[in-house]
Amino acid sequence: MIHEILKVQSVEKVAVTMFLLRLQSAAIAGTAKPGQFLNIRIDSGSLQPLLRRPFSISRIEGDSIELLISIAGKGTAKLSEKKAGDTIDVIGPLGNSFRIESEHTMSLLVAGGVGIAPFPFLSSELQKRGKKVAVFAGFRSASFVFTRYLDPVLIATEDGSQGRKGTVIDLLQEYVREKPIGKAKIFACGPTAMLRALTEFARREALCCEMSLEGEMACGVGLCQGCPVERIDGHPKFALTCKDGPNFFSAEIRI
Amino acid sequence: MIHEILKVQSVEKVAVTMFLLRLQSAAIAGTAKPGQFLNIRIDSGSLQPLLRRPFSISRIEGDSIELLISIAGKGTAKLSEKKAGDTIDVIGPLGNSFRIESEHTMSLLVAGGVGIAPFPFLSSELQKRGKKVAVFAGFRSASFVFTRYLDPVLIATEDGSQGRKGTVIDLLQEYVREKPIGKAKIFACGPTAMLRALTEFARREALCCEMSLEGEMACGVGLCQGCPVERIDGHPKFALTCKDGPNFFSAEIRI
Amino acid sequence: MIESVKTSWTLRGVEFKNRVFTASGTFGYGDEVRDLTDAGALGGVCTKSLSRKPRDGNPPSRIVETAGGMLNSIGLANIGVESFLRQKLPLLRELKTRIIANIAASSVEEYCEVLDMLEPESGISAYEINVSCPNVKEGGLNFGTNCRKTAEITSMLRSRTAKPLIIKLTPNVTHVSEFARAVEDAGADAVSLINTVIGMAVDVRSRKPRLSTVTGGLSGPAIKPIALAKVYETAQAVKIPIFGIGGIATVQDALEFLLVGAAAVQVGTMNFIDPNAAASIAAEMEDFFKLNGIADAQDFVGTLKADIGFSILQSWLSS
Amino acid sequence: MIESVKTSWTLRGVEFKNRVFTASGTFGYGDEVRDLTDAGALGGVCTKSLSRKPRDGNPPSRIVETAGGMLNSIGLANIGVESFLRQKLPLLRELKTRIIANIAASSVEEYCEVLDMLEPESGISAYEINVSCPNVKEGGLNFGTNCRKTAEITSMLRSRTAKPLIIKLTPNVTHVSEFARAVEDAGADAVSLINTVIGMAVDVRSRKPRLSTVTGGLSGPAIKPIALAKVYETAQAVKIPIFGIGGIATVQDALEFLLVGAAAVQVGTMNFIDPNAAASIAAEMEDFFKLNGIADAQDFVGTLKADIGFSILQSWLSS
Ligand SMILES: Cc1cc2nc3c(=O)[nH]c(=O)nc-3n(C[C@H](O)[C@H](O)[C@H](O)COP(=O)(O)OP(=O)(O)OC[C@H]3O[C@@H](n4cnc5c(N)ncnc54)[C@H](O)[C@@H]3O)c2cc1C
Ligand SMILES: Cc1cc2nc3c(=O)[nH]c(=O)nc-3n(C[C@H](O)[C@H](O)[C@H](O)COP(=O)(O)OP(=O)(O)OC[C@H]3O[C@@H](n4cnc5c(N)ncnc54)[C@H](O)[C@@H]3O)c2cc1C
Ligand SMILES: Cc1cc2nc3c(=O)[nH]c(=O)nc-3n(C[C@H](O)[C@H](O)[C@H](O)COP(=O)(O)O)c2cc1C
Ligand SMILES: Cc1cc2nc3c(=O)[nH]c(=O)nc-3n(C[C@H](O)[C@H](O)[C@H](O)COP(=O)(O)O)c2cc1C
Ligand code: FES
Ligand code: FES
Repeated sequence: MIHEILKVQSVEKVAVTMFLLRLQSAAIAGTAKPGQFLNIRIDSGSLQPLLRRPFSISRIEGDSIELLISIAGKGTAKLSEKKAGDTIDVIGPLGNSFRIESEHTMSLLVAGGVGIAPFPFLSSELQKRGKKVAVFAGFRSASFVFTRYLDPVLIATEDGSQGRKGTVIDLLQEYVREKPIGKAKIFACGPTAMLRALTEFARREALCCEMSLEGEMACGVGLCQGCPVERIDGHPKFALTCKDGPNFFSAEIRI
Repeated sequence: MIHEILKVQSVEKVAVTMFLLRLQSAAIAGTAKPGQFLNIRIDSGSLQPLLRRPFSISRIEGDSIELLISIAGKGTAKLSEKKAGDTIDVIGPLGNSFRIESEHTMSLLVAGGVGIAPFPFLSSELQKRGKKVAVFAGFRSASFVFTRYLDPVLIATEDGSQGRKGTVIDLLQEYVREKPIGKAKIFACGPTAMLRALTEFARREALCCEMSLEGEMACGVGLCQGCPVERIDGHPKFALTCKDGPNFFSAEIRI
Repeated sequence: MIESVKTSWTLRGVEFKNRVFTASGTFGYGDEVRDLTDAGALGGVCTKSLSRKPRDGNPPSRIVETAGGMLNSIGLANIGVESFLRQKLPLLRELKTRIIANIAASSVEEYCEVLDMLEPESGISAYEINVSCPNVKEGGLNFGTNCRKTAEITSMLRSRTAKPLIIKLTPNVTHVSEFARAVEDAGADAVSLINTVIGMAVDVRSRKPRLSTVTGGLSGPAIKPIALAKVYETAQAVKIPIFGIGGIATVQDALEFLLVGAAAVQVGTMNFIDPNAAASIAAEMEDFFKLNGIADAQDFVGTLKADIGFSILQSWLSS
Repeated sequence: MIESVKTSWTLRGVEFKNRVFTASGTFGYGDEVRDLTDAGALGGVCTKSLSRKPRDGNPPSRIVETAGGMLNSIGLANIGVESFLRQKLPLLRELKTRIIANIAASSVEEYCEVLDMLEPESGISAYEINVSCPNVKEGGLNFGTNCRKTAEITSMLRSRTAKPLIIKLTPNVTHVSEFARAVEDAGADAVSLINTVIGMAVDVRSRKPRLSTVTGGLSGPAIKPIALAKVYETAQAVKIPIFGIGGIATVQDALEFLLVGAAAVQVGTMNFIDPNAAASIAAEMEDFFKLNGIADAQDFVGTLKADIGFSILQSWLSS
């Protein structure tokens, strides 16, 4: 856990509401694991927004860290206006990482919208370990699609403007029916509705499923108890998204 | 009184903490009078700062309005970062104007720091009416000096790094002692301490003195009653800086 | 999407064209910014608080900006009821909106006197009684924090007018809903809340308070969460309509107040930043109802899906 | 400019190295952010509120950002006093700062029980008693808004410990100074204020409250003006030291609280944004005293040049 002022290397618009933010930090790039996140103070010296905003680490290249960000409100809009050379106050890497060492051989990465963010990093680490990777990505429509650094990727859009028309779960379902997946594990990130459907799917198919959650956070480091997620076994009743997560097995939590 | 979204034409740094902001508005440029001000929403869609900020109209050229702004806090700092082509939400022109039609022939314009702001506009209007103008400008030191568009100007600095060492009142005192000023009137803008000293000076020398005040304002248009200035005759006890001012005769108010 | 929406509503027989008003003390007497907005787009305008005699108000400084809000200590500066009738009311009658006369006083008698002077005049649709100004020494908050006194003022005024009587409550009490219940019982037709929250600002360099009266009233977006909670608490406790006030800057904010139970809203501090704010909100609110197929704005009021059984307020309300 | 400054101060014989603390519930149990800040730079750390049994806390959502502030409804989620003693206290003893154990409970007996369990342990310098949490159904605010009950808890605990006893008061009452006087009389060594202000946020699209408990507690810069006024009011009413809390983000803010009469301050919400905030403020505060030739921080406390004769609060205090 490091608190640093980082230099913005570039801001690149990559889809209708999405941009890539590249930050330079040898320290964070050197220690981060897939599934971890950074907690960003959008505008130091301003109280708007007041709280930091959490973003998954999307990709690491040398000492450069890439975040894939969707404009969701005032904070992300402000962030999108940063320029190369600006500085940003960052705490990270935070949270647990995806459990990639498990004995599965096939990795099914399932993303909804900007939920694709953590997958370039995850996919590259999985491949380093000799695991096969297939990415399933759902978007609203063609103008929201962004899948750079991922291969192979199957795409679904709500309106059918690119890839299969339908949800990413439909896509996954089809794939699993048609291909031999062997010892497979699902990694997922996306809207809660998608994660719920996926939890159900994984249960039905008896697949291990690990999901990255995006609940609201105040501190991101375990100070505030503001980010509970209900545990199925109830001991204790809640886990903290920021410290115990953001990555949880679908069988262990109730969302 | 107009409420408009104006285009920024340019932002020019002119002294260590001062910049010129040029805005385009035919409507305001066409109706404004010297001594009036604009009330600016620094960052629309943000609540920081919450209230508008008032700035004197410094100069008008065609449909271009020039403001001379000193960085005093967060709002003015944010304003200094505007770029040509940005837009700003403005209400104006507001307040009364300097009374320039009086029968005086010599105008003594006395400024402290950024108090010089309204004088280019005022001086040009006075000269149009055939009045002689002399400007007395006090600054902290040479790096704060800005007197473009004004001529002749006598300068005083606190540290003597440019012009006379001392206050602008010293400068004025000397001038009045040495030169024949005839039917003269003082126009003044600057820190309260300067205005107090000047009030005393004008009383002693039996000169008419009109001062532009810079008290805090919430609305700038007479809605809030937030900007009282005490009237000497007490009927009513207070005038409003934004509506009845910002220009008052030194003999009519207590500051 | 529907074509037309009923935005109007009625209080004691007086119809207001919509649910967006300007708050007392933040829109002058209603005629200052004619160039910048059309008051005809509003449900109504609440005048600056009127007292029997003109009031000079407090010395400067009266205004300080704070995080997301502002403090004021105007001290009820106003021209007094007589000048109001002479100089302002004739202009206000021309505005195509309803005028709510806000009254402040330092004794029960003075409240009655001011109301009696306004009562025969045409052009005033309702009264809003300010028992909650935090910025004057005598009266104001001393009434507003005294439940029995607040009820007494209400019933005295009730007996003198058949027009809608709205009591404006202060948030600076433990349970605002007690006060709302008391004035409901005393005959009020509606309550307005919240007035400003007591606050303070100081300057470290000069070691002086930043307001001449040391403390003042906090308003603006910073207080919106407080105001919503007070309106919600009150909506659980009374049947009379509530004017929701506090930090409203956007149509979203206004709808939030309706959702928690306000029948209408008043826009305050935001008028200083955009004198057309209330009119914009009124128009956008109508659009919202159309877009969401809400045929009568009333159908939206108080429709918050809250599991009150779980609410902390429940223990408050029953305590 | 002077070379050295006395920043330390003493409460019931316990010396604190300076006047900047972290507020309960905003700094975990004190050991979560060791990587990011040195608690040794602080006057002390107030633990998350401890209850007799572990508490799960409220369901999500527990957090909403608001204009200049945030709402929380944590519901006193904590590991309970036994786990605290076993898992946390050993780590805290290693921090080079004073630990203030904050206690929350839903009955007078429970407060006593928790204190009795903490009392024999080394490493706890003082107790802060939370009678003012707005986010739990039983206890909490029900005590904090009842003056007699608050005083009763104070005297019960007073009789059980010789350590400094600090009572943390809620701003959600009409006159906080009455409560401060009552606990002073009951033997408290200090008061802390303010705890969070009751607030609420709703989502227009889903028509649901944004917190699972409907209402929550407002904190952060938005409430600083309210907190300053409450501290100032209390400083006029009691002789015991006050911990000033509410929206402190900079050394300037902290100094404002000292100016209006706080002997020390606690930094809350700002820890979430910058876990090193309190430590920075402590260092900058020392610099401020040096630069301004203030040899003992105590000489700055309560030195506001306010014409209390003119203050609106005076009528409050005497009412
Ligand atoms: C562990 C984690 C990783 C994340 N990774 C990414 C990522 O890689 N890329 C990305 O684009 N987004 C990511 N998010 C979501 C991102 O944090 C929010 O979109 C962002 O905080 C919104 O800020 P805003 O100021 O633009 O929106 P606001 O104006 O604050 O709100 C807009 C909407 O976003 C929701 N929101 C606000 N704050 C949060 C928050 N802290 N967490 C979740 N939702 C919030 C609000 O409820 C509202 O509906 C992640 C969230 C978490 C918790
Ligand atoms: C009629 C009028 C004309 C003005 N003309 C000019 C001008 O031409 N050029 C110029 O540089 N400045 C001018 N000012 C002053 C200018 O408005 C303030 O410097 C500015 O509002 C500060 O905003 P801020 O956010 O940067 O500072 P803040 O962070 O808000 O505060 C910094 C300091 O400025 C003071 N201040 C804040 N708001 C105001 C305000 N509304 N009025 C006065 N002081 C304030 C504060 O008390 C504080 O000491 C004028 C003020 C008035 C009332
Ligand atoms: C400058 C100012 C003056 C006010 N004057 C009055 C007044 O005279 N009478 C009154 O009942 N309320 C007065 N108020 C309170 C407002 O009507 C309103 O209740 C409060 O500001 C909260 O709303 P807001 O957050 O939208 O401003 C005043 C508020 C401000 C900011
Ligand atoms: C997330 C959160 C949790 C809190 N938990 C507690 C608590 O357990 N006990 C307590 O006495 N106060 C608690 N508080 C109140 C703070 O200690 C403090 O009084 C309040 O937040 C105001 O200070 P601030 O504006 O600096 O945050 C909590 C505040 C927040 C924001
Ligand atoms: S966000 Fe604060 S504990 Fe998780
Ligand atoms: S600033 Fe509002 S009346 Fe002058």
